Amino acid sequence: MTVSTDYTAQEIIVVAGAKVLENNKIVFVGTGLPMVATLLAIHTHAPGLIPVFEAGAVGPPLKHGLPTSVGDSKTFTGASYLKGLNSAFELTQRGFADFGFIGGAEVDMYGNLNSTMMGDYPEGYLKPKVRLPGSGGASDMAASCDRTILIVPHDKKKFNEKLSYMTSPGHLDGSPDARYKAGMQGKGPYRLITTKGIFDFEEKTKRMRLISIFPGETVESIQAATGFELLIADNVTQFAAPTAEEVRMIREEVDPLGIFVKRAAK
Amino acid sequence: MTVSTDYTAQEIIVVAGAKVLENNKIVFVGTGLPMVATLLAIHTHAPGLIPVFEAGAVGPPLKHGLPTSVGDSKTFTGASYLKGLNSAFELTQRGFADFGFIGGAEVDMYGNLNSTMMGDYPEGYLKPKVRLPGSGGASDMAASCDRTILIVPHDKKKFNEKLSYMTSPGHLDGSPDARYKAGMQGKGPYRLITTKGIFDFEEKTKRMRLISIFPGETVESIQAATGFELLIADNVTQFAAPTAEEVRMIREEVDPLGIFVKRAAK
Amino acid sequence: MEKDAKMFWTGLSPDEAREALVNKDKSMRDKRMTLKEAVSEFVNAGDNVGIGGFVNVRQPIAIIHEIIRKGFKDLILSFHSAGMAPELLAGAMMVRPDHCSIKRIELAYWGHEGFGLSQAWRYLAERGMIEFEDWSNYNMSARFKAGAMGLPFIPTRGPLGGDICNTSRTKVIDCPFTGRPIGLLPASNPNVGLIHVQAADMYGNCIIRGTDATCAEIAMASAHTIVTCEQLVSHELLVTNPKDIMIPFPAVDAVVKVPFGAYPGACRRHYYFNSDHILEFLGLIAPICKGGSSDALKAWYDEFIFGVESFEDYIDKFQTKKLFADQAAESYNCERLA
Amino acid sequence: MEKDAKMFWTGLSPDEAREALVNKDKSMRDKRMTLKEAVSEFVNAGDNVGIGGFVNVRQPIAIIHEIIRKGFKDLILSFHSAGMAPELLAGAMMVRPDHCSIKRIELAYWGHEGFGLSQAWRYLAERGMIEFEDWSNYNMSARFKAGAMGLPFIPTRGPLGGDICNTSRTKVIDCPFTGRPIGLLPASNPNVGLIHVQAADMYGNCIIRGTDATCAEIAMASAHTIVTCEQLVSHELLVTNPKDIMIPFPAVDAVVKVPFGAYPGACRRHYYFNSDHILEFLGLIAPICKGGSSDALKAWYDEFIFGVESFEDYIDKFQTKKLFADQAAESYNCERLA
Repeated sequence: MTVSTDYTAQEIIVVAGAKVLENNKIVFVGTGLPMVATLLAIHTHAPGLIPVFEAGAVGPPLKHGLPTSVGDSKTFTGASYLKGLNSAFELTQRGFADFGFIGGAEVDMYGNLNSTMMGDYPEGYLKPKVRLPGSGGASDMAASCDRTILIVPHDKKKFNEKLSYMTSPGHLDGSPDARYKAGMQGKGPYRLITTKGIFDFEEKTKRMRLISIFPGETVESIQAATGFELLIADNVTQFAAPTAEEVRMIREEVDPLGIFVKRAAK
Repeated sequence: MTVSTDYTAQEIIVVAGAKVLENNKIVFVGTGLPMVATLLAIHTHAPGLIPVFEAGAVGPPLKHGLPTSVGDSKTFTGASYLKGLNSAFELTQRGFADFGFIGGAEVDMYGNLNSTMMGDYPEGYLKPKVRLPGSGGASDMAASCDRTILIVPHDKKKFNEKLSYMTSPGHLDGSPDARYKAGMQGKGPYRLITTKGIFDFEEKTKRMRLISIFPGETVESIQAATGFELLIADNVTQFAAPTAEEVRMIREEVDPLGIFVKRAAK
Repeated sequence: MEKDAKMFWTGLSPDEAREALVNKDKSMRDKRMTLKEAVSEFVNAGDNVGIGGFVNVRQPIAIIHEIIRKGFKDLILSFHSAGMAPELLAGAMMVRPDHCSIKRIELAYWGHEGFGLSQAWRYLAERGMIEFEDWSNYNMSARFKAGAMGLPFIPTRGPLGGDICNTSRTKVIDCPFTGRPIGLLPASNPNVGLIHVQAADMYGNCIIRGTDATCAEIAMASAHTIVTCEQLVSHELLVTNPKDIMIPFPAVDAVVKVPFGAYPGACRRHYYFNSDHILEFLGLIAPICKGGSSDALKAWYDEFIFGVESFEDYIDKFQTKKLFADQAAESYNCERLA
Repeated sequence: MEKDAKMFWTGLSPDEAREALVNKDKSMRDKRMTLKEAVSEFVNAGDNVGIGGFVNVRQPIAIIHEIIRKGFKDLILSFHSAGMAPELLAGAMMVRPDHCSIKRIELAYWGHEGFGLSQAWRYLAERGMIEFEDWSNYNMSARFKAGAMGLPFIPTRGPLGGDICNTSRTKVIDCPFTGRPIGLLPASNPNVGLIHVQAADMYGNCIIRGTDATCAEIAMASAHTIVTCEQLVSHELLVTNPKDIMIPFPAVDAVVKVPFGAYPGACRRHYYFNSDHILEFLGLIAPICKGGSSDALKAWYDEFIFGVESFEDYIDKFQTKKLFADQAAESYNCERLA
């Protein structure tokens, strides 16, 4: 297959995100790129993927295109269940979501996410340096989906030893059974997709581990853009650049209006 | 109005029960005679009475007649809300039910009710002398309706100092704020209707107090049929016998099939 | 009673229930099977069974018949208010104790409202033949809801003040916000939920008309759920108005089309109670409780359950005009153009 | 922060909320009034306001316009994820601080998803102009649900492990059944709930299409609820299928027919987002956050809110063909015969 020559950072995230999703599983989809990746997965290798949106829709076929919101009318049509937020989160807390797919603004080595604030904490909580939108459903997905897939743009300022605020708990301090002891459910962060590669969390230490490198990056360049020491998998792979067909699908079929995948300036 | 000459004990309970209900209030209706009394009230002085049934229906017009069950299809048609048991009880716990209307098999002087078992308790709980159906929604109504109206056939064996089992708490031990201290809501038993008269619960002691005497009974005959000392209101009244029209309505319009109001043997 | 004992969970514990669901195949696949297959696969000795419907409304009677036909051992029944479903199981235990046994019941009410009390309940309880745990309707519904929500407990006011607190696993705590007492009820996660609905698709999406009772909660809470339906329709039709769907497909394991599946109880939009048949059956139980012979009851089971292959054969024993009359009675309750 | 302080309740405490509802006239009566009357009667200075909808879907925008027109002081906003509703209130506070002030927000998310971040949120928070308390979507929905259930709290797993536990009034206890930690969230009982729905009758029964969001819970939890609706229909039509009713009449105090009442947000079956108008408005807020002039924003409020008498006049400012286009876009999402 022809390799794309003009794919963007967002587009490779979408392609990588789609590939992590498995057919016939239930994925609780956060707003933004997770929606795009989910739709791409459905259009490609995972037609039986079952999306759940926090506003209430379970398993809509998404035949009317990419939703602008997780409460979009496009998520309601043909859904197999449609109530409200409590119902969507209750079924997740029960164990119905195999995957949770969330974005964040800051991440640490254990896959804990921040989407609340940047600045001094706790002193600066009520007057933060940068105020972010807040958890939305992310912390609920983090607490109750079986496994979570995280998306964070790769940037040294966002990959920190210590988060400004832990909005969505991942593997907490990485200690054995930390999540279980905290009363949480699910196995926690499964994959992290950044603008530079794909990571898992090493089984014993729960530390972020590079498993696949995006084109143009190296282990060294990725480590250099990370504010803590990464683990590197033994068999780290080179992630193939998106194909021209994948990029065409994103641009023409999945997000033709550029709602979440911004068009590169010509 | 002509007085009925052949009304039954059940029929006077129904008439008295209907009269206690106030127009434009919400009443959570238990199965049996409370349903008949509610329908009679709607057909007479309380057309704006709003019945709630524990299976889920709120405010049905009951145009298709008396339900056989609080989950009867006749309660669903034209209802202003219809979900399930959790919803009905949640709105009651919230404070939406002005009245709760419940029957019981045994009552004490504080309006606590038993509909679980007769026999030794706790030793005999798992092998009772007489096993009754169980709480149903009665204990929930007792805990959360603003005021409750009780119906118990008058019988010395059923009006006891100590209940075999307290299924539906009334005024508990009668001590000040007993219900509040127990975590309950609502004011507790408001009226008790028996086959012999109508009772309230004296404000200070919360003890059962005779306020109205059914035809053919006296203060003495009622006390004699009661296993504890009754309070007697200063202004105890004689309850008028049901009118022929009231009895006709019960027999021909409200419960023509004799579902809950049994026909006297000819 | 169980107050000081270590917590025991009927059915699955919250952690077990979570684990079972996580490991389950939740894909959108064809789940149609026969009632025999469904009961054989999902109802096992010792199981905690969650029973849907309310008293004699939309109870899973066809599934109960099949369970009796197959035979059942040490079942633990959980329901709020039920009528014919436990009555049929108990009657089977009375006539075929070798073949059928109930071990324990967690309930709010067992009786028949306008059709009278349950004599079978008195028979089993007063002879000390089974364990049981009293709750209220809201208590049981809330316990299923807690199970459906993936929580170990749910708070309610319901049990406060009375003896249900003392004979059940309720825990009363002081609310950490208000300081006032509040009841905490342990979740119920049955091994298998039995649900009858008006319409389903082959994936298990269910539409319920009239009261939802606590059917969705039972289905979501249970490790497995068997659904029977009056109408089995295409997925496309079923999802026309997604908000009509009360149980989503991942909560369901078996879908069986069984018209009259709640009969002789009632089913909104389909049929009203067959009072005669309910009263006739209850009339066969009563004499045994007073020490009479169980021959007539046994004959009833032999004719209507053990002597037939399927629930369809049972329904076939009714006069068509009686079935039509019960349908017509329900049409009166909720008139609609065909 | 508030962790060691004595519990404080925004809006009503559980006991106050109970008392308010018990004393309220819950009869089935005509509750139609104008938006001016409704806001004047039920929205007061210092009130805790529960905002329905989800981000820019079915938010009560018309009610928000009227609140701004009237002026508001020290409001406490509670919502899960919201977009234009708080944005309009915050923008009003930015241009008319004498007339409009938010004191505190309890929220999960304030932003616009595909339409971008909220600059007003950054403006207010980064300058320390308001109090706020972070929760998650499920946390806020569950808190409204606890309020609607008449409970002082509800358990969830949601806040465990993270900082929401530390900056909110969450209490973490060891589950008395399992021994594992569980979060307890305090109920939310706002003084007034603001809800936009697709259809209502004059008594306040409401039908909601598409997501219910947490609107029913907010309406049931609040001391008073204002409902705007796209269609005001007869009671008889509204109750044709009682299961479509998501909010029952006793939970509602005012019913106002306001077509396009969630515009420029979307409303299932009626209209899709007017993205241009949302982006245009957001574009007026952004420069101020960077120290620019608020003149353009002020001009917007003067033209679209302060300069008109009613929400109908605001809608009248849009080109008919744009309104029709947004209706057509929604028709595409859920095609139906008229």
